[in-house]
Amino acid sequence: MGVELTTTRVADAAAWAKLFKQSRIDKATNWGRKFSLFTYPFVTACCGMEFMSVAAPKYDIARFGAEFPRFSPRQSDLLMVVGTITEKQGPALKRIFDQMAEPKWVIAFGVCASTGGFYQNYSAMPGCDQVIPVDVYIPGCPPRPEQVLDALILLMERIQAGRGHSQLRTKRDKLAATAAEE
Amino acid sequence: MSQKVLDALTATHGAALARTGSAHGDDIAWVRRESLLEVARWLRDDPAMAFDAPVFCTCIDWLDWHPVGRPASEHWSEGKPRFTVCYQLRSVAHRHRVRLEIELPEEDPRLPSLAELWPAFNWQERETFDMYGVRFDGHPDLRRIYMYEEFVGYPLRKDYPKEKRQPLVRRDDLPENPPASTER
Amino acid sequence: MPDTRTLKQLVLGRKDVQDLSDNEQELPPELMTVNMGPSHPAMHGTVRIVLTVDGERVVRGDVQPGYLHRCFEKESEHATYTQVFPYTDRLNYVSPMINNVGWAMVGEKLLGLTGKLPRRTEYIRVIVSEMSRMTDHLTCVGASAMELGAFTPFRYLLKCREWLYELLEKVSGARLTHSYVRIGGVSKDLPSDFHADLTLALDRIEGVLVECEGLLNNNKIFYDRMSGIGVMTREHAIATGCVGPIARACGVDYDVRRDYPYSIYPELEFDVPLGTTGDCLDRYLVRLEEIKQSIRMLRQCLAQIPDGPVMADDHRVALPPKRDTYNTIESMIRHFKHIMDGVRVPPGEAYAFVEGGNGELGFFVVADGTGRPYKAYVRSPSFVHLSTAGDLIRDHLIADVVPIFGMINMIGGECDK
Amino acid sequence: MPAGIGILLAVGFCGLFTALAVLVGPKATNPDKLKPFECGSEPIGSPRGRYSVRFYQVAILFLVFDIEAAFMYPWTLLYNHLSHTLGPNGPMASVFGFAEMLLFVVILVVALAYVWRKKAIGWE
Repeated sequence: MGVELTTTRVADAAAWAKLFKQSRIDKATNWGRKFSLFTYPFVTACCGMEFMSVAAPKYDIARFGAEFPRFSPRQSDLLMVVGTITEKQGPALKRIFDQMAEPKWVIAFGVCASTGGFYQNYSAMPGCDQVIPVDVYIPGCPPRPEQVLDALILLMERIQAGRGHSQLRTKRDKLAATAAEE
Repeated sequence: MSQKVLDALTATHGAALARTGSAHGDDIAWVRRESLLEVARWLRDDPAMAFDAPVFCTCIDWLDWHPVGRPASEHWSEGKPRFTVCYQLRSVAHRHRVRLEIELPEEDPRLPSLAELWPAFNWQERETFDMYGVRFDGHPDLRRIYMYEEFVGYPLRKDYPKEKRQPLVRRDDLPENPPASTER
Repeated sequence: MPDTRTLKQLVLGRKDVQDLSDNEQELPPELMTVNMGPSHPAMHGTVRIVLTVDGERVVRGDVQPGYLHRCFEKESEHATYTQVFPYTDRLNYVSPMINNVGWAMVGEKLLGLTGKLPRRTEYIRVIVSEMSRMTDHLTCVGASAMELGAFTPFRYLLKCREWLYELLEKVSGARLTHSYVRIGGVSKDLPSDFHADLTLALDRIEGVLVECEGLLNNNKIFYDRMSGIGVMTREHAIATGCVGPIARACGVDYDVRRDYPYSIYPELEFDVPLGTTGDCLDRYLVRLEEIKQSIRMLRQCLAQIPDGPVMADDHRVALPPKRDTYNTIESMIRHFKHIMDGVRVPPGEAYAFVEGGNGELGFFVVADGTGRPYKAYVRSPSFVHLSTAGDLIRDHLIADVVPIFGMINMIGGECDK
Repeated sequence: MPAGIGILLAVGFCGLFTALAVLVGPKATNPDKLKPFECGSEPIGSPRGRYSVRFYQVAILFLVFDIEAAFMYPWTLLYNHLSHTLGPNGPMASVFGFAEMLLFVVILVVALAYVWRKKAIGWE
């Protein structure tokens, strides 16, 4: 395998992900995972108000099967980073991400979680992807509930295609293991 | 508003006050650092004053302060005191307000703490210490409140650059340039 | 040691259960430290409490804020006065309009424009502030009820908040982060059909409030979980600088809108609800009552609002009208300089304060004559209330920490600035 | 026979899903994952400290009254059968089933009264 296996960067990963078609089992499990996302709402700031509106009856997130917030990383597979992540919050975010069960995805909800927004200073972290790999970024401060639902559909497509960071990493480890055997 | 507060203050504690004044409806009394505790205790316990409600405590850093349209004498220069700690007090009974301002030199920003007189100042003095590095003697537990312990320096000082980050934890496989992927 | 136990004790067992609690019978229990950490649903995600508990009872709670410190002061020192408005929206992001009005008032105080704004602007500011205060109380009451398990009132109150968000979006263009007010006025006039929509929304909200009160007020579980919990005495409230609904629940009769009247509040009749015991239930009832007072005030404002300009015609603060900007070079230069350098506020220091969702929200600004504030300190009520949380939760069960914290209504942005 | 099938189905389903999860599910262990979850902060102190005996009392008493309730389920199913005996001229109503359960409950009510008076289930 001439393709460099060390990175899960989407550009390289897309290249070698095409080489290995998904097995039928993978397709089935991804289909199951896609429609039953349990979110861990890592809520810190103003986007939390919009997160409430997304969960509220009007822009109901329950239509997409991601409605039930689980407040423990053990029982959730979608980490929604909602709001500004400060340097002091960094270790807590990293620890919670590490403690999540394996097929896990991350949505950066709002521009503060994506790039730090207009808080470019000593305390606000320029985006939560400084600490954890993020699958879908949602712009907006706070993003409109429709944007959040659109991001959820984006994530579902990515899960079905098997291109979430954690999915790519498991595929890479499996390939590295098989490569090691030969 | 209530000039009588300043008059009463100058009458009883004239020596302790550097100067008094009022700006935009607030009465300000510049108090000397040594007699701050005594003035504050009098303001709280004197029935005519009855300043029982603390409002806020903060600090102003006058480094390179150049007010537009003011004579050069007001500009900040090396010898002048660099920090001014402001305590705003309010009386619920008499409905008047006063602001105590204490000027501190740059090399020794230290003043007695008013945390025992008004419990609200306990956290606000910790915040002022965390942000400006002003030490409050006699404060129950003076430690950082906003920043994490490993943070070095006092961020709100004028000479601390805005974007100087001291990260606690970073991702090990941090992509040098974020993935420029356009496809879903 | 003669055996002094009575026949009854011999038969029914050596000791009653209460006697067992003296020391030599029972090994002293060790205290356990538990983290009610930064990412906890009841902690609004940004406060960490290190609880030292003896079994279920909290012995000591070390409250650590600062997990959402976004440096409002440092950012506002590098932004012009008008650019600071978006930062003020994100202070108390549950009632953003009131922060905007507060920041505009401190600018006007320094410029000496406090009483000289067109009356229509003052009315619009009061209308949007009261709507914002309602969203604040609706969210606080809804979220605390949900944290105690009452999910339906949370949905109902969120439905009301959704109506208000739509209206505020029509007014300012954004659901939550409005940046609608400017120094010297407001940025746009109210939309034409605003009166009808607002009166309709107010009537529907009153209906929902009746439902929620029916669900919560005499609900045994809610009552037992809330009453007698986190009691604060009047002197303690004043000494720790508590303001707003929490102080009013202890009987401190202080409301900035009435004691230091600003804008057009003197012309509106409203009464200030006062609690007696100062426990969580009183805070809940005070907040509900304040929603009703806000509805009452909004109705009066809608009836009395005059027509007229929405921006003071003082050239220091107002942008030139668009027609002149494109035609005359002076207006273009003035427009350009106003945007680039910001409103030139004369040097001085001023402290202006308004009645925010959680109490007296004040801005202490030191201006140095340029378009950027030299120092902009926010006196945030949530930070003061959080400092009392440490001794409010002492000797309560761990389960009581949740309602106490819910009713303190600590908003991360405002508390950690 | 039906009970056997019931047990078989139950065990089969649980086994199937856990096996699927173990086989198909991806695994990644790291040191942080094994630590207890404490809302994102470092756990302080050990959970195995010694705390008051009241917890144990309440747990045991709950068990006692829980099992008492559990005994009532089979009794309700058989109640119809238990309340009829073959008398001389055909089935005759009898209070045997009801009396049995009444006796069982009375004994436990006496226990409850004793425990209540001793404030073993109180919390202060």
